[in-house]
Amino acid sequence: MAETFLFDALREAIDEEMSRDQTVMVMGEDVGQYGGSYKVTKDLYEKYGELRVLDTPIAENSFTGMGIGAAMTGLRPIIEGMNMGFLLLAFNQISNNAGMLRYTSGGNFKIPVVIRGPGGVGSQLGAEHSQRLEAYFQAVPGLKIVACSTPRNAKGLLKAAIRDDNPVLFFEHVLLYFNKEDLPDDEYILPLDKAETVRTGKDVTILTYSRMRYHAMKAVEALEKKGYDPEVIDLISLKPIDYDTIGASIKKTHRVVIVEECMRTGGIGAEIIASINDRFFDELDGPVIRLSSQDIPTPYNKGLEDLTIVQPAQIEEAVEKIMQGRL
Amino acid sequence: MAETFLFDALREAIDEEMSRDQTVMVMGEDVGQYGGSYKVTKDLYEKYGELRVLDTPIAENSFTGMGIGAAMTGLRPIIEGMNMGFLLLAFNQISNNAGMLRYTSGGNFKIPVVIRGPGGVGSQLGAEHSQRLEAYFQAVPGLKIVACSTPRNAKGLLKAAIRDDNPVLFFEHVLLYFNKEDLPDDEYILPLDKAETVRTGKDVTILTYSRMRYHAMKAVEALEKKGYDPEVIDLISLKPIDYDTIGASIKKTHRVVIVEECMRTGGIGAEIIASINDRFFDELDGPVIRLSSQDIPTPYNKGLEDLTIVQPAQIEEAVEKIMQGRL
Amino acid sequence: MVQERPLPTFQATSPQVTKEEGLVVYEDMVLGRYFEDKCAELYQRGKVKGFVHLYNGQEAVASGVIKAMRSDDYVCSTYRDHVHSLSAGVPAREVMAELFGKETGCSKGRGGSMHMFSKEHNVLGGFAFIGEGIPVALGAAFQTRYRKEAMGDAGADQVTAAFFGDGTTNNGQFFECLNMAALWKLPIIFVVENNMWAIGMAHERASSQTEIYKKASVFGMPGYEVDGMDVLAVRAATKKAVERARAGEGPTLLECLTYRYRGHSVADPDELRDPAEKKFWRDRDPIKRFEAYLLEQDLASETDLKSIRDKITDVVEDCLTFAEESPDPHPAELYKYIFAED
Amino acid sequence: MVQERPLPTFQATSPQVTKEEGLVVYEDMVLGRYFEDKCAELYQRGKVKGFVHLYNGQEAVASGVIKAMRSDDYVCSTYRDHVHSLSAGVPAREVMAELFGKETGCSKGRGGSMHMFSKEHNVLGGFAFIGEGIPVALGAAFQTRYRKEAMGDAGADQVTAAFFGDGTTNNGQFFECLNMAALWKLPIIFVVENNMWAIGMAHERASSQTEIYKKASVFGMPGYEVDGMDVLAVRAATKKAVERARAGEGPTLLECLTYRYRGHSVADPDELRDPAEKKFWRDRDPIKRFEAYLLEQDLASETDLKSIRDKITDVVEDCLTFAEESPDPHPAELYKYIFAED
Ligand SMILES: Cc1ncc(C[n+]2csc(CCOP(=O)(O)OP(=O)(O)O)c2C)c(N)n1
Ligand SMILES: Cc1ncc(C[n+]2csc(CCOP(=O)(O)OP(=O)(O)O)c2C)c(N)n1
Ligand SMILES: [Mg+2]
Ligand SMILES: [Mg+2]
Repeated sequence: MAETFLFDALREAIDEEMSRDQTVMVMGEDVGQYGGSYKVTKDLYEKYGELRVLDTPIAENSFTGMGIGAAMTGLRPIIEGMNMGFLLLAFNQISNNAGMLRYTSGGNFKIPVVIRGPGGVGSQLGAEHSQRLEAYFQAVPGLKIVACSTPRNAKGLLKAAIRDDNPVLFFEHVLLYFNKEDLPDDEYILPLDKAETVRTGKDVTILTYSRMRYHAMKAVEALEKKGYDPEVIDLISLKPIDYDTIGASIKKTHRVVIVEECMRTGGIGAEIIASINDRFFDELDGPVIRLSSQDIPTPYNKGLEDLTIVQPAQIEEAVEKIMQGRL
Repeated sequence: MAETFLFDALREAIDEEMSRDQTVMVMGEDVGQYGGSYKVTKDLYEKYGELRVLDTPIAENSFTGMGIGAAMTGLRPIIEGMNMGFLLLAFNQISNNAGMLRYTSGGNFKIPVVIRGPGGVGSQLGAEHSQRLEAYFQAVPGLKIVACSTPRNAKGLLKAAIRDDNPVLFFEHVLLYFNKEDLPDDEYILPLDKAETVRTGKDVTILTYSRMRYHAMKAVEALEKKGYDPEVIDLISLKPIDYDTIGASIKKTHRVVIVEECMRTGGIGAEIIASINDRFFDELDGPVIRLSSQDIPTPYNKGLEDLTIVQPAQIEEAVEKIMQGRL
Repeated sequence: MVQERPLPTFQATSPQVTKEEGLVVYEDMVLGRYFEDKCAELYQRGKVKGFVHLYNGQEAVASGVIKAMRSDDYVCSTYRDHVHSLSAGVPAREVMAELFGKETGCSKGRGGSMHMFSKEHNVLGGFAFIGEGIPVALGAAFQTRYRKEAMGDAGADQVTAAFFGDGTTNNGQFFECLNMAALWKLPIIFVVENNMWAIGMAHERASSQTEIYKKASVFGMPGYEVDGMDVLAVRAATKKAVERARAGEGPTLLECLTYRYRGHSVADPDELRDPAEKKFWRDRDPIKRFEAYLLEQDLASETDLKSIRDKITDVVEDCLTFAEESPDPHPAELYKYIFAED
Repeated sequence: MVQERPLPTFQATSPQVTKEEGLVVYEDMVLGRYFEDKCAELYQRGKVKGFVHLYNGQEAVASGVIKAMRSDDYVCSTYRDHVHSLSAGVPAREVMAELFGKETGCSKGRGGSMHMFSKEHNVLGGFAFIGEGIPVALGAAFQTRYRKEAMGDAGADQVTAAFFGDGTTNNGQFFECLNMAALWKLPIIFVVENNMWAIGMAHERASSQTEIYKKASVFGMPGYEVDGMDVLAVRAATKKAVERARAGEGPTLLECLTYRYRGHSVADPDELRDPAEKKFWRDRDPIKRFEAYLLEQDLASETDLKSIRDKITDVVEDCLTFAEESPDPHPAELYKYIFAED
């Protein structure tokens, strides 16, 4: 298939699943007539009608709960957070009802719901529109959390999320929608719980996800020239985390650098380091390096914003440091 | 002073601060005429009137926001979550407005607000009333997070939180309100950012907080008899975490066991292990042991509930294991 | 604080129910009452733990609404959910076993008093947090319309009843859902059980405008004030609302004026409510009143009613034995039900 | 989709403002308009980044409300906050510098377009999320009443104006706050700027009942429909509401019918709105209209008005220069302002 934008890959995933399964529907603000703020649902309203592509009022908590109720009774709603941050208003529905209800109901109900939308730090969008909810939601039991990063994995993962019988938080990144890639012609589905090894290497394991994958790869370009051979793993699944892939890599490299866009305190990296401690402590040559965003609301000023998130040069430096045992 | 229940120690703290400073007020559901679900505001309505002890409708998101607005304009509200879990509905106000607004406003406004109430796993209260919000909120920038555990520290910490010019999430534990202790006769204030060393020892550092402090101390009783000498540190401040105290202890013991009541994934323990990795990796003899609640909604059945949270015997076992290097 | 708002009157000159219907409703109310009395006793004896919210006094609402609906309609409750579940057909054994946290409970002992669920009986929960069930109920109602119109399932005409209290009507989810329900004409009935109190908060101290049924009007939705101590009044109002919903004409709000005889939960000291207020409402007991009606209208004899009461006494005893004798969940199944595959 | 709802008429036979007042209001409206035009241009030229929501067309609301209030009253805005801030007295230099992310911005360059704050001018924000400013505004209003009654400060009579759009009135926070404001008679004015659209969602597709002002009634609060293209109508309604609030009589809701000339944000392709609808509203331009009024009533001459326009042209040029020449925040101060002590 011709080069496809990431937003279009997502659209294709939704379109294919909607035509395959009548119970699949989309809901959210401006997903219908407007076609979605980032065009992920463009033209689907015309194709599937106003019930299957439902424009909602600005009532995140209630329409998320409505999606959950619809899922409990047999539909497979895809709930779009116009910006994932807005779903902070639906935290209670997502944690208590999407995450916990199946367990608390003793297995009475399944909740096949996908909650998706753009997150991450964009370009001067200010603090509230630069949220990274994965850190806030990772402790909620019962949720699966996925972050896509390329048109190819976006499509395959979203299709899998739609077919999954569990609630899936699906993070897209506001700055990746216009990434382009050739997609396979045939239908494909990607597993929700497997990390993607972006580059194999033997020196150091770089664990990353979402947009930071690209910052890591940029650093790798420079590192390669200096003779280093890093392995880069895109986590994809933020919950559960694929410790098989991570473990195999650590057993090879014995060195780990984590690159994440979420806040340092209580972030995804924190959990990974704790789990590496639990599982692979003896494989480590030294401490894991954790590169995260600063623990501050994202400032609007461009210079400060750049300082807030991890830049390729920092990754390069961290890898060199860990390789030289200078810790 | 005579033996004081923890709930009464909190009440004294609020009473003293309210009489000391007219801008201090309490708001929440049933804090007034009813005196608070756990009696923390008993009789204050009669003493201070309905504006200073404000009974609110069941509208957590809005009354929390209202407290924030009042704090921005000069009051010092204490917002009670009847159960802290209910404040999931106020997640957006707590994260965006309490946590981030000061920064985003470039220092225009201070937000001296205390958000307090009971959390934790009680006795068969079911999943929704057994929340541990510290895991969900720890990544929010700008918040201080405190967990009290004894009548003495409850009082001194709450007074400090009320006087603090920053938003403080203040966790009480639903099963500790009836703990009793002699309180100092004179006024005292405790620092919000210092851990409390409950027992000094040289063998192993047990890091814990809130109710798990008691489970840890129960384990220590048994361990003492077996000749072990553990150090027990009650974190008190969950954000920021007191790494001075922790570091000093690790440099002595080289072994760490974390005992927490929150979920394992993305919990407080995860962040602590990550920070120990960052700061004290070379001091460790082996991996940190992390004892957390199971990653499930708290089941109602008593047997399952007991299995969900960490029991003293597990702590005992973990310490023995780490002491014998059997990891 | 005796009732100042006059109760709507309901003139029942001719029988509103057949004998058969009347006895079904009566049995259901008695079951609700006896079941809750037993819970209170069990809690006092320390047999049941946690928060337990009883329904005594409000039986006319659950029975009046749910017994006017079909068994494939949906019911969504709160933490005060035992009786809604019973009325919806969940066997007393399963509700009681749930209170005991047993594997045979309707939520497999994982949920407890505030978390009754039954997929089989279309009971959507058991929600411990205020208002959070309303959007879920809305979702069930949306699903019905979706099934009918987007999937072409002509038989999809289920109605959803969402129950909640006066205090809950100050919560945003209530308003957000009224709007969406009316906007999309969803087949849902919002049943407000206005028992005048939210724990220790009197309704008039929490709501700037106490007549809740009026709030429907600004969403273009019909709202009715109903005597919630009169099961036939509730039933009649429900029938109208159900008809409207099934016909695709949209939602209705019913404000049922009622009262809970006991404290908010069994742990509530209940010191704020005026004894005179309690007496006022107890004097209007919905079960007594319906008994009188059935006798008056010759729809039942004293013997009929007594035999129902005896039967229910047995049902409650039986469900207790069942619950006590049922096994606890197996410790090895601690992680079961966390994901759909389990 | 041309306006179907008839606009309320406002008969201004005798002058509603003095010459001085009229010119203040006029200048404020012109400032709002020119400032936003400049923003649009700067965004197009890539000088300003992020999401930028312009206010063109709605000037009668900000100017009509805020210029009828005192400078120590509180103003609470949304993401569409430049003009509310300007009307509240925040210097254009500070607003423009904020758009450039400069240290001299009213939020020190940390906030940006959607996060204008000024403690000095009692501007509470700048809230990027729908509805979240309403509770904050309520808090300011509560604080005023508290200061007066609980702290005995007789001078505490500030009024708070909370601005937000039609789409926001479907959000729970709106209703929760109406209730509390009315319940506690707080000195707040809820100013709904009904511009008929929430991004691409037409108001009638989002609200089951489109007349927002009516929603106040079920909270026991006065609600008025106001021609939001007529600054004097807005001003008159505000004065009444302010008086009521200052007198301790409680809140008022004003629904101002207005229109935004531009897309939702500068990034919005704005393809859904009917050109006829746009024209209908543009023809009612509030600035043109007020100009005509001032001239007609002999409150100002063409020269007066032109000199104001020229002055504002200069103000806007000046603030741009100021913003461009201002320093960026110092990288070493990345963590400044996270805590009160910083
Ligand atoms: C979100 C949330 N806030 C607060 C509570 C605590 N709470 C439980 S019941 C209740 C009162 C509810 O009153 P009402 O809606 O009138 O129902 P009733 O109990 O009278 O049936 C409150 C405040 C809760 N469970 N959830
Ligand atoms: C909680 C939340 N949900 C969604 C959005 C995205 N959003 C920004 S503005 C807007 C439309 C608001 O419309 P309205 O209230 O009418 O105000 P207007 O933009 O017309 O001034 C939406 C949906 C948001 N910022 N916050
Ligand atoms: Mg009630
Ligand atoms: Mg609008």
